Amino acid sequence: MLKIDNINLYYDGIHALKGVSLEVPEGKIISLIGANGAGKTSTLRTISGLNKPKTGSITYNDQDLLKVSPEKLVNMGIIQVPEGRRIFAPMSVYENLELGAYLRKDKAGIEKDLQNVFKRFPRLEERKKQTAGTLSGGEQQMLAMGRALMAQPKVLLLDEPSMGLAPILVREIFDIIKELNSIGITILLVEQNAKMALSIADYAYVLETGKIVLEGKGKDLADSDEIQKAYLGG
Amino acid sequence: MKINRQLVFNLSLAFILFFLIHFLMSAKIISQYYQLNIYLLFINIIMATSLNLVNGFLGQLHLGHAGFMAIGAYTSAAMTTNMDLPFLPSILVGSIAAFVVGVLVGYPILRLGGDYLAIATLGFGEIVRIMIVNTEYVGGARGLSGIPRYTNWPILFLITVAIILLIRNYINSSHGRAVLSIREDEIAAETMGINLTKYKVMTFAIAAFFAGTAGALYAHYFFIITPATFNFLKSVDYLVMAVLGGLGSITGSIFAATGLTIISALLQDFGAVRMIAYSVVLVAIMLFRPSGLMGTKEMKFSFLDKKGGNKE
Amino acid sequence: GGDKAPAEKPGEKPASVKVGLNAELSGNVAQYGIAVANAIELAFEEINAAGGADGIKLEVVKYDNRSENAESLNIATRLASQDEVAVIVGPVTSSNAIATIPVSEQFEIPVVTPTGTALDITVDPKTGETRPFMFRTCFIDPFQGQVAAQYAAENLGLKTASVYVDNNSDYSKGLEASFKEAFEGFGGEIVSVEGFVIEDRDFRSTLTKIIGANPEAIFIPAYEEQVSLIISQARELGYTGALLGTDGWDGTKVSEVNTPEALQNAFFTNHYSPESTDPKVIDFVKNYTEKFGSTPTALAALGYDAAYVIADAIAKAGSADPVAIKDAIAATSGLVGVTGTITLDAQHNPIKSAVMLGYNEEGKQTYVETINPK
Amino acid sequence: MKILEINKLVKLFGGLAAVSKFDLYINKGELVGLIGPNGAGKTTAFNLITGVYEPTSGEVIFAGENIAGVKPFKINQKGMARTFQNIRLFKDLTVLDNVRIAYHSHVKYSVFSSLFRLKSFFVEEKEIEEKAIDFLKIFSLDHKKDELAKNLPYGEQRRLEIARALAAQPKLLLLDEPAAGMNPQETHDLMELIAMIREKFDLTILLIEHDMSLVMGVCERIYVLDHGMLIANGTPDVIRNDPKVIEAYLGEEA
Amino acid sequence: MDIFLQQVINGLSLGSIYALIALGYTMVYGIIKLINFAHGEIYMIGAYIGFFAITALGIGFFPALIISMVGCAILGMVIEKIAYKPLRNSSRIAALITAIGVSLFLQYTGVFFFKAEPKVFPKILSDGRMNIFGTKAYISYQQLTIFVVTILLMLLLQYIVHFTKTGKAMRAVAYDKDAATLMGINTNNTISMTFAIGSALAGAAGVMVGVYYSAITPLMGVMPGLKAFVAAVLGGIGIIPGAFTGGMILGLIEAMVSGYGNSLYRDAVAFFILIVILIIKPTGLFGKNEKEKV
Ligand SMILES: Nc1ncnc2c1ncn2[C@@H]1O[C@H](COP(=O)(O)OP(=O)(O)OP(=O)(O)O)[C@@H](O)[C@H]1O
Ligand SMILES: Nc1ncnc2c1ncn2[C@@H]1O[C@H](COP(=O)(O)OP(=O)(O)OP(=O)(O)O)[C@@H](O)[C@H]1O
Ligand SMILES: [Mg+2]
Ligand SMILES: [Mg+2]
Repeated sequence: MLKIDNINLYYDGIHALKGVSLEVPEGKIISLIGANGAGKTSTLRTISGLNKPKTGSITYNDQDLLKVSPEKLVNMGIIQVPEGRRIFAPMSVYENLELGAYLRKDKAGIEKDLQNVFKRFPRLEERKKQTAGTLSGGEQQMLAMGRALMAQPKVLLLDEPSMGLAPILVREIFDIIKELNSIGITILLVEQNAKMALSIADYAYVLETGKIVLEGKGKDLADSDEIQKAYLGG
Repeated sequence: MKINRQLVFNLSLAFILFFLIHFLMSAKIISQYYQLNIYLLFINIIMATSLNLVNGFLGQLHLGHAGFMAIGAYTSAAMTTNMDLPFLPSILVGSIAAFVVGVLVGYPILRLGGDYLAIATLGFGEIVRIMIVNTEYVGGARGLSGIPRYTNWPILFLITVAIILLIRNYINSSHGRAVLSIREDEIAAETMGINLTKYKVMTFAIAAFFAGTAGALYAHYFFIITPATFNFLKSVDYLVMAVLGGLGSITGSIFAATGLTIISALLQDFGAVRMIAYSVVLVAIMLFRPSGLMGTKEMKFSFLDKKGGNKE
Repeated sequence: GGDKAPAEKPGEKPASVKVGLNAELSGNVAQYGIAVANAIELAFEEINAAGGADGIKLEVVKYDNRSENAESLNIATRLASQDEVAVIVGPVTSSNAIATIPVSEQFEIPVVTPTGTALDITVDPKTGETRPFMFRTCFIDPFQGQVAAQYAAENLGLKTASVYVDNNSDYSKGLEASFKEAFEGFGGEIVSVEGFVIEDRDFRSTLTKIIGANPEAIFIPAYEEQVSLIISQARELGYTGALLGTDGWDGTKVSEVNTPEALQNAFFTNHYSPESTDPKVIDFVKNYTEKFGSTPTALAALGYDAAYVIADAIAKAGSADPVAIKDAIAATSGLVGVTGTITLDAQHNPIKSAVMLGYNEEGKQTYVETINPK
Repeated sequence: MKILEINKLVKLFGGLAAVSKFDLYINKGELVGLIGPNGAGKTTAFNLITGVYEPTSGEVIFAGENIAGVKPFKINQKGMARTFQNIRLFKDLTVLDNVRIAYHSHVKYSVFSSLFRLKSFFVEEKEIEEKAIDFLKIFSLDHKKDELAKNLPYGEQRRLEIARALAAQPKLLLLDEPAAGMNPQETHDLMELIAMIREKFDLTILLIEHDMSLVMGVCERIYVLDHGMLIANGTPDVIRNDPKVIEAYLGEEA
Repeated sequence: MDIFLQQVINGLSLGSIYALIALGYTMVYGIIKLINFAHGEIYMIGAYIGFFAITALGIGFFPALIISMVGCAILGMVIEKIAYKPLRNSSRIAALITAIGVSLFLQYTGVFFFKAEPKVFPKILSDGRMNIFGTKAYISYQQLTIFVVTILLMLLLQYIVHFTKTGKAMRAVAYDKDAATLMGINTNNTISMTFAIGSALAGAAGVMVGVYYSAITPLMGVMPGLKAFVAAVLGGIGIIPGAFTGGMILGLIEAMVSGYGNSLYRDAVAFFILIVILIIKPTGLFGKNEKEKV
């Protein structure tokens, strides 16, 4: 279980996360929703070690993650698919996937996972030689996910995977998320698209200006008046 | 018209400074050697602020500013020394020559981006220098000597203050904001109706004009100018001043030019270690203040703003 | 402003006099500046140890002009106005010395360049008048160029030559002109003139071009740093003709960089030869080598002589007044130095003879002969 | 009256036809949507219309004049302004300056007048500032006029970008995914804002958006691009039920 | 004809020196987008390390080359840690100024410790030369060595950057540091590595040039550094084969201007051609002429 306890994060004096606590139990989908600038991305970046919190603790199966370097985190299977996809645009699709398995040494295992990724996203196999930067938005999102899968994730941190995608792709992405969860990957999902995010979440948190203001079962939150008003447009 | 207190205050300060130094010089309290450094300082201020116009406000990396200084220096010095023409028109012609070259060169090369522009401007500066090296009329590599010492304190001071004011006026106008927007985002600026070529070339050429003025003043104080004086390292010196002061801050350039000129003069006594010390200072300042002493801010006397001073 | 030393009453002898040293201690000709500065230091130590210049102690105020013109002017101004020295030695190279002319006039202070050989240093080319405050203790370029040309034409019997000149230096340019004139005067032909700039390290392309014109000799009036490379690259390209040079060749570099074979048929004019048997020279070479660990070059020798010229003048003037010292320098006559006997002429140039040096089978500098120009 | 008309517009990137033979028109006063899958060529179409890219072939007729290949700043001066999919504010300038810059093409005083601070400078500067503040008020950003643009939260940056585009006083406004990264509530507020400015400034608007609630809610007509080609156009109701659009873009349960 | 051939050889051998320095320059630039002005000075230090290794330890050319490369690699990493790393998130021009500072620092510490006077490099490579196809044009074995080594290093570098895992990591870091971190790449080590390789190349160049020109000085890095930078830009900065080609072209231009025109205009012509090429092709010969995707 991934556990975040009372995290405080500052950006040059801006207090971005104000005592955020949340739990991501093994095998579940946990959603984190909230308005722009609420601190969702900051939370994920802190978990991945890209931001250093001033106080608080992050543990994974009781191991203190704040003492672990970002590379080690990847080795432990905590993998993030960052906001805006962040694929390596000048490199080929294939090289992007290779970099996903950067720390792995098992050649055979890598090859097997590569085939699995291609099976899941046939479009990527078609385009494996293409420069990643010229893929369409949806394809890039698939690549970002595929790249994360190459690292053999145990916990997948997804930051707004549906952003800027066509409606048809949004549904596809959510289907993929459910499927990944069904094969045992734990998921922490950050989304603007609250409706979809709550519908697939086992449990969800609502972040507002750096604080968790609401939490509960996905379905319960989706039905609550507050959420309806603030995030689902009435 | 509202009264701008900052401006009035700064100008009064400047004129107190003028008379103070003037008095100290004519009473011979300031020795010739210090006087020489004061002259150098004011010339450096013109160079640093005008370079800041391109590097700081326009956001283009320009590494050949000494080339324009050379054009101004040689043109004006050739007029006074070889043709016996008077000083003031020669400053003007020197500056205009730099301006014209600025337009001619700026027009094709300012389309280049980032480091490619940097190398093109560097190349331009070197071409100017080499052309002078090969022009016997102005003494070739050995330099032009016997230049009359026409630059005096009132002329230097007035021109420097005028240039600072003009640069400030340019920046604090709709035209100046167009320049700033190019620095921030060229594509957005262009789709907001700003003619990139026009503003880039104009700003570059204005900076060249002032560098030409500085060159003319320099030539007529130091008796001799050589092409080597205006080499690439000189451009780097001015770049350092502009960056240390803060790209996008006129007052920053003034402070940095002052500071570095003083440091150079003081380190004179330390022989071989001088340049080592200078380089350490350089790196240290950059590490501690990566955006320069002033960033993009201007120094203001905040007490003057209290009663609704007109901000510009 | 600096505090003024207590004003000397005319006629009253000061206890000490400040001598400014404006030298190339860093930058591209630093080795010359350092050699000269060392020699001057040595000379003043000797003079002070012997009780000073007629009892007046000499104090050196030394600054680095970075081998730059503007900085040389800057330093001269500083020495004259800030430190209030009575006389300035240096700069070492002609270009830098020329830059300080206005200071000598503005502050009425004598400037003695030990090694600036360009004619214009002491004579205004426009008016032909001698510059009242500028002096030198070395022979001048026209003389040196003439000696080199004479040696090529008469002693070596050559008919054609190319000139390869350092375009940055007054020294080199001046020698180009005087060599050309003299060589043509001896009936020789200059087949080409090419130039290089001080930053150059690769001379092959220009040398290929020069060699293409088939000259019997290449005259290279330049400094050792470039000359040593030019010689080796010329030989590498298959050139076997004579290589001729001037005092800028002096030093250890040419021998170190080149094989002895490359240095055969290479000669240069100089102010003195450290092999000389003159006891004064032997002493100087010994003391200098002891103190600084290397054989003194001609530039060091000239620096040494300049120091003695100044000491002599200060002793004669018996005052710290720059104008008095100036007059005394101008009157220098028959002073025996390590580079010959120094008498300044009306144009403030010493009248001396030159030596021609070459290289032996081990590639070391060796004395060839003394030349008195025709 | 047609304010914008595009005929057989083509843009090739190497071998890829990002936009191919695209036809579109917009009448004065209309609010038209442009949708399509990712990579369909929508943003490229915007870039072609605003002059950021030069078309490979085809015409872009704006207010009766072919502007294909004309420089962006000239097109802007003819009365067109836009926002960007990835926000492109002048980050290190203040909110007020961002808006004042957009006003640039309407400034009449010369460089000379600004250098020597002639009367025309002061008169016009005052007017520019007042107008800029008026625009900021509409977007409730006037209290942040002295903040640097980069310090605004994302939603406010989006609004500022629209304010900036409006300050150029365009006849035609192009918005590229204005609701990207906004939650449904924020999107809803944005919809109202767009409706309001359209009224107030008598604007014609072309809009790219993936949020169907917004597109279907405000647009009068919609064009659908796929692989650079037009696959459908018509009213929201027509589009919603077009099988080609459903297959390529909306997906089944739309 | 013989003279022309000789000029081509002169140009290519000068060009291979520029290319050799430019390779390291361009590599560092390609990864962290920093114009590492100190590169020319690392090359100078490389020459001195080689010099002291040979004179003090009495070892041969290849061991000296290796020692110098290792020494420079360490120096490069140290410089990166102290002077560039703290500025990674600052403006690029700030890093440029520190690079200039570091370059001055190395030059003048060099002057301080090694003295301004040139040091004469021991002759440890054959002085021999050979005749080209029976013409009067010569190529020396040293020139040949430098030329071959430059080509080999270019190929090696190209291989490292494009086909090894480290190289892929470098390119990933170059493009997006955070995303690279999320792949488990240690960005600090990768950047250090880049500096190490780039500086080692500079070190190699220093020793070879020391042997070739026989004399080294603390300021010897200034002009070649600048020229190598020009070469890198000419070829398209950040592109390894571009640096090689740029170096060769620059060398040839210089040789031809000196040989058939006036050598005093050599640099002016070279810069002029550079500017013209950039105006026609704003990202250099091998650079992709990409318009920013909006
Ligand atoms: N690098 C940074 N420097 C300074 N402030 C930052 C930085 N990154 C984020 N912030 C600020 O921290 C706060 C939280 O930002 P964060 O990106 O975590 O929000 P978010 O919930 O992910 O928003 P969005 O929905 O827009 O992605 C915001 O106010 C933002 O402006
Ligand atoms: N500058 C460019 N160079 C090369 N290809 C480009 C360039 N700009 C766009 N493309 C390609 O053109 C196609 C259309 O891109 P465009 O950005 O117009 O799509 P879009 O419809 O706006 O998609 P999205 O909804 O994801 O923003 C894509 O395949 C894209 O990769
Ligand atoms: Mg976010
Ligand atoms: Mg788009």
